[in-house]
Amino acid sequence: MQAAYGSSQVLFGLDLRLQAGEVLTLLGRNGMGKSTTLRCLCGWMAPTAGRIRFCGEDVSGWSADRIARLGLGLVPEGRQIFPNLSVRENLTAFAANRCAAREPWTEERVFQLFPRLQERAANMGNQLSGGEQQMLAIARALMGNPRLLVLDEASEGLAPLVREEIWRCLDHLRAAGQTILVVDKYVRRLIRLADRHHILERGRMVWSGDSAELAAQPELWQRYLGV
Amino acid sequence: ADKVKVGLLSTLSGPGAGLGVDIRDGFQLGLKHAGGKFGGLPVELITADDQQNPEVAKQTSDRLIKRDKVDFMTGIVFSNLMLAVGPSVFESKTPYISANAGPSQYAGEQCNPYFFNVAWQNDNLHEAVGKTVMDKGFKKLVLLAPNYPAGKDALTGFKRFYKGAVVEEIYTKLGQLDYAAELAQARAAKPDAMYIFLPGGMGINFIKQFVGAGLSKDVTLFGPGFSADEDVIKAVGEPMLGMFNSSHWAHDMDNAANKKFVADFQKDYGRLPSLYASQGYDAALLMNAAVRDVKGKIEDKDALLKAIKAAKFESVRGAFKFNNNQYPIQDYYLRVIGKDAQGRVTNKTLGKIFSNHADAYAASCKMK
Amino acid sequence: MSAALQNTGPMLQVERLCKRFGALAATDEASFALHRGEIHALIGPNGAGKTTLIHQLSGALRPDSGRVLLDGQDLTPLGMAGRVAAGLVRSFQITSIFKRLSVRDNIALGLQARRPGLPNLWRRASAERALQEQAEALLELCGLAARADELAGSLAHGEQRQLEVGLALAAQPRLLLLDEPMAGMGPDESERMVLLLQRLRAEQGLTLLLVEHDMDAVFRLADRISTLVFGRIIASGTPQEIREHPEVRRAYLGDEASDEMEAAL
Amino acid sequence: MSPILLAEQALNGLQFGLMLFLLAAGLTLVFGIMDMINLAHGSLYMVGAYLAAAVAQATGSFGLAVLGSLLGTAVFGMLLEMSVLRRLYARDHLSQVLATFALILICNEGVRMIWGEQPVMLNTPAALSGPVELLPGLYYPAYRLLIIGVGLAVALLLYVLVTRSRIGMWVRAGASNRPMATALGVNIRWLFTAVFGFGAALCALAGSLLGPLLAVQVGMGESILILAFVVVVIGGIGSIRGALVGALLVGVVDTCSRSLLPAALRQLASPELAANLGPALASILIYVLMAAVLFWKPQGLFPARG
Amino acid sequence: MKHNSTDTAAPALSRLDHRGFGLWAWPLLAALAALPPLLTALGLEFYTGVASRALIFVIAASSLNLILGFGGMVSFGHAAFVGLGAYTVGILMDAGISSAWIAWPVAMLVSGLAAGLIGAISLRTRGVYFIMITLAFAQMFYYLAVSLKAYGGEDGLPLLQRSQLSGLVNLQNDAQMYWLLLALAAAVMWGLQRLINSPFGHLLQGIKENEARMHALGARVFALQWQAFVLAGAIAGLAGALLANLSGLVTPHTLHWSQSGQLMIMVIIGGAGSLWGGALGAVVLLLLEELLSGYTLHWQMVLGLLLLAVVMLAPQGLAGLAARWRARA
Ligand SMILES: Nc1ncnc2c1ncn2[C@@H]1O[C@H](COP(=O)(O)OP(=O)(O)OP(=O)(O)O)[C@@H](O)[C@H]1O
Ligand SMILES: Nc1ncnc2c1ncn2[C@@H]1O[C@H](COP(=O)(O)OP(=O)(O)OP(=O)(O)O)[C@@H](O)[C@H]1O
Ligand SMILES: [Mg+2]
Ligand SMILES: [Mg+2]
Repeated sequence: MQAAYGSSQVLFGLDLRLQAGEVLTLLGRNGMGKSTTLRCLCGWMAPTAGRIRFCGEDVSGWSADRIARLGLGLVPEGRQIFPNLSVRENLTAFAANRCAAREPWTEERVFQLFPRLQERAANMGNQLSGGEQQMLAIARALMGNPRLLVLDEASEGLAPLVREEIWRCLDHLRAAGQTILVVDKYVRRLIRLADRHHILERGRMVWSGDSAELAAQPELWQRYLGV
Repeated sequence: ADKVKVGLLSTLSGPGAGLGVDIRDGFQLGLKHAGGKFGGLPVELITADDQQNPEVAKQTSDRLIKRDKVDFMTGIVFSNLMLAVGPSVFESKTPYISANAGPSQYAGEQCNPYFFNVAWQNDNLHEAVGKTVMDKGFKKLVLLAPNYPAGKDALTGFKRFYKGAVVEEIYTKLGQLDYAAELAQARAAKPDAMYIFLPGGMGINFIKQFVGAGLSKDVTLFGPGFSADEDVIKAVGEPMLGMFNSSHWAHDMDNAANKKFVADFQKDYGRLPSLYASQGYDAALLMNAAVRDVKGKIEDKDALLKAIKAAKFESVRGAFKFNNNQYPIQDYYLRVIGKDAQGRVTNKTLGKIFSNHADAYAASCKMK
Repeated sequence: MSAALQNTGPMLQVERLCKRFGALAATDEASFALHRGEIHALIGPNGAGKTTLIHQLSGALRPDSGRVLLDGQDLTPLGMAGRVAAGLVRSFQITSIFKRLSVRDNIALGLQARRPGLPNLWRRASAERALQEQAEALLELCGLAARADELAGSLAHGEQRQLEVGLALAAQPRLLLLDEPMAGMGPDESERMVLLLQRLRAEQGLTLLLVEHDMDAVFRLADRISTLVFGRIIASGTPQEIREHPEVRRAYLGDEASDEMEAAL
Repeated sequence: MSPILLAEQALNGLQFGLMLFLLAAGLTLVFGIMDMINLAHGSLYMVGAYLAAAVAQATGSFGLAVLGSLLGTAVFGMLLEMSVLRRLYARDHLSQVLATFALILICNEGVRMIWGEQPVMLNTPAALSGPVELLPGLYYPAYRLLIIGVGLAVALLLYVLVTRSRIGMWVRAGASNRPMATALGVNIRWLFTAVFGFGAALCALAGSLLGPLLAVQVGMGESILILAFVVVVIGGIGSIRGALVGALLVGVVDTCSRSLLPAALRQLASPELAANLGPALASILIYVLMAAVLFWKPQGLFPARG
Repeated sequence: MKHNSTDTAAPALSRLDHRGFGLWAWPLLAALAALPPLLTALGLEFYTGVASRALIFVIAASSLNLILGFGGMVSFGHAAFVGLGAYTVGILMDAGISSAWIAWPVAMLVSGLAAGLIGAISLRTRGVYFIMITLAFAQMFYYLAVSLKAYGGEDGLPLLQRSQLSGLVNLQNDAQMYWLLLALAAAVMWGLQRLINSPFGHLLQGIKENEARMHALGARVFALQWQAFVLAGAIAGLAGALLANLSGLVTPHTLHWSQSGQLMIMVIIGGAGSLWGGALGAVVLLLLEELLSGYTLHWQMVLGLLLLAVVMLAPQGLAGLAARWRARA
């Protein structure tokens, strides 16, 4: 896959494969093309070359809503909460169980996960604190019961306690067989969470491997992630 | 000269376009009846749109005068536009034959040898209704007009001949849409008749709502001719039945010129002519007569003006002559809206209100 | 101004500040003090009222009651512009930059905005040498020199966060309120930001109020920490005191955070 | 002023307000919720009225006329959306102003080419053409009662639709952040087309219902459009409740200023002055009202939540 | 989140700078100055009047461009200031004061004062609310003018003669009037370009881009916007004074909302936020109207289609199109 903004190319021949039930991470410094990759996946951007297959269908060039209906749930960078919808509306408007999950996410379950949201349920999206918005973004994606959950810096701006809550939730999801693609900066925690990892450097895949390998090679972190 | 150039500047777009188009169509029919020639000279007719905007009117009339060097100007519907273009037209010594606009300024102190009005002075129709209402013995009147100088002038003209009681004199916003509040006020005042001066769409709105409010049963509605003309009837239809109005012309007037005009207009344009169309037609006839009388020597301005003033043409409204201020002296008729033989809703002429009526401003005009 | 500087009391004093949104008390009698030249961190769970507090300090929101004193002077009558003129500048939690302008333009605007008096109506701003040099220096400082001619909107998220802080610095603060400056930055950039803030404090004597969830950074930078929970300050003290404060642990830090902190230390 | 007159004027205020609401409702939907400045809203209203007149003339049935106009205008609106407006959502308000201004010119000229310059006829159905006696002595036009009824019904329908239904949420979401709403699986493109068609149908409803009261002529859209904008802005853009309250406020203030103000001034000032000042003041009162509302509430009375 | 990124190519030095005067400006000025004798020679002196009118609208539209294009303040009531300037000249002339040295500055003052008042109230609002509140004030002036019988009401107030600019030019002469207008328009354009490239102009544009940020950076947003609004109002007042002189008549129509709309349309087709946007739009729109209305009765249809084409094909207005074209060449 390749992608470009106007004349400046950002992704250079990226290959990525995600099995059902797997948890995968994309790592890399700022500006290396992680979000761009996700944008291509969810249909916001059309890759300039290459193909994307999802659930057995070739979705390259599909519009974002078709891809979403096929079962992709996105927690985007920068939250993108709808400011003019209340918290409850943000959740219910896009609730769906398209993939017939046996134990679908419902408003109650989401509120159990984020009690803070329940307290603010009647507030408008733009009246939430930054962290609350982030919670809402995750909850909103969950309400769609996606086949593939994509999280772009979902822990940004969350208090440590809540961050841990989210990791635990992802652990749960993983145990329940949810497929997840994560972009985040807390490498240590990701090692515990994910199966496999990819590191991006200037739009190219420079390293791939599983958690054990990554844990064993701290120099990789130093070199590509600055940790 | 080897041809006559006529500049017809009128409102051909926007809400007032219906009126301008009627003048234009009437004028064109007049030209056609004259064989496309005025006094034997081929006519070049240049039509232009004033967009009902004084700025544009001024600009466009300058173009007609300075670039196209027209020999006659005509066509303007609205007085305020006439006042905008007047000075430069007169300065250029181009005769202006007004086919509608008849501002009081040009009838009185600012009268001008180059300005002729073949229609009527703004106040005349109101005066005529005033007299009718008085004659018919109505005693309690409600008057209604928009709040701008022409509206106030209209009611002043009306009251010049109506001396009875006015129980309410209501001024509305120019361009108002809904008249429910005024109608309620009128109903509460229990008048026996009502006079409205509401040009254009305002009149249509009012009449529809007047009938809907059930006032037509107890109150007789009067208006100037243009508020009850064929274009308005076409838009309102049956609810207008029974409305009285005054006019210097009606399509059923019994004279040869008029019969020909009405028949051919219907044939050419598929609708009954309106007041405006008749005025446009007369403007063409007047120009024709004047050019004919100077034997095509339109360069001789003095002779031309004299010929125009003589007004030797066969007007569709019968007798017609100019006063010293070059506004008409003519008869005014009372019309009522009813159904004709074919069942169409249209105006019926009832009789004369004024004979050889002039306007009130002529005295202050210095021209002889 | 010089009289104010001689003032030996705390630089910023927040007294019993209250702000309600309907039934919710976003700040509830919050009081704390900030000393000259210190880096003071404000932590607390999501929705505790940290951003709301910053809004009130910077003048974007009017408190229901309570006072804010800068160098002993009551800030209540001052608008935002007045507070910036007094040296109190903030950054935004949700990036707020001039997206359709170049990075350099962003900084240059920041430099011009707080100048007193009617701005010049005639001289070309881009021809002002001093301004351009200042802008270059600032770009260098916040690590965006290489990106100076890009449109700010086309920077990656992390770079936009850097610019966000750069803009606040352009307003030449004496007291800087930073709302989660590290959010969205990678470890590398966070590290650079930490160094930058330390340098600013050391070189310019800048006083900082830092709201941040990155405990790593907080514990490395802060001289003192206050913890805000449900609009109230429940604890203030040195990093060590806060780390061991049981209530803070329960309400905010949890266990994972201590992992991270161990790693950081 | 007698109680009967007062009651009638109150009804008039209500009716004028609801008449404006019919138009403002569609406007606030497209303008407030989809965030699209659509000056051509008035043109849709005009098209609706003309279509109703055409159908009424062809069939003689007012009911069919309203229905035909609703359908026809909705289709027209959707075509307009698909061909032109769709490209404008992502653009700034200025481009929208220019493009929809161009549409006004085109629609006006188009209507003139088809139906001619003269106003056309659209009249009250015979059954509703007279007044009814509501209370002893209080007569009120039946047709205006119909407008009051329809206005209230539309208000209710819209309120439910916008605030309670998922479609309403989707539209609001799509307007505030289109890519995100798309990424959550909503086909915003078609949704907006449909909503626009619905807005157009509301215009047609206004046009065909008001046609019998007002002149059906070229340019009828612009004069009323300004009033509708005033209503929407007073109420708070995007708020159906605001549009209703704003419409009633404008209706009542306008009616009062026309009926009470001159009388009141006559008590206070010399008749000469009152006669001059009264109507002038009455003309501008709703603008004064709007300026005053915006002075104290810069977001209108009911700032759309968000 | 928009991910169109057409404008990443070729970064401009500063997007806040708007250069608009090159060496070409002098020949253009000379050519424009040569217009009246040239037209007279061709027997087309009527077009001197058209050109004069266009120059006045260049001034008026550019003043609107200052606040609309560079300040983001979409005023739908700009005609009010033009009209006030015109009425000031008319009323002063009615009172026997015909010197332009007095009347024109007073016209600017009156319009500026009105703008000060209207701006102080209107600038509390934003976006569409601002559009509508400025419209409201303009409508108040319009209805006032319509019902003012002493000054002609709807009929308008004719000027007995043009103002006297004694010692400089004879305004009764069309060509001299044109040259004066040309000089004034050039001065306004030059002033505008200095203004928007100055720190004041940069801050104004910054506010348009991101107002909340400008607040937080310590800019006195309200004061800056208000000053720009007053300045634009005063310049519009000047345009009104000139317009009154050119047409010899002041009418309420000058204040009508459709006139405000026309000014806005001029700025948008020309390119809001481009130095030459207002000027270009004024000239193009007036010429189009002049040409089309002489050519077909259905000229509004043609004009509508043309405007639509401009929106679709030239998102930044004609000035933007020109810039793109230059960039490609
Ligand atoms: N809309 C855009 N237009 C032009 N260039 C862009 C745009 N968005 C991103 N870029 C560029 O693309 C590159 C990759 O951006 P991307 O957002 O994918 O990075 P990232 O890895 O997600 O970084 P971060 O960790 O900061 O979010 C960056 O250099 C950025 O400047
Ligand atoms: N305009 C508003 N109206 C109503 N409630 C609001 C408004 N602004 C903020 N709140 C509420 O006030 C509380 C405090 O918000 P604030 O943004 O100050 O939190 P915070 O401490 O900054 O949290 P975070 O760390 O998540 O950014 C939150 O619960 C939020 O929902
Ligand atoms: Mg990213
Ligand atoms: Mg916060």
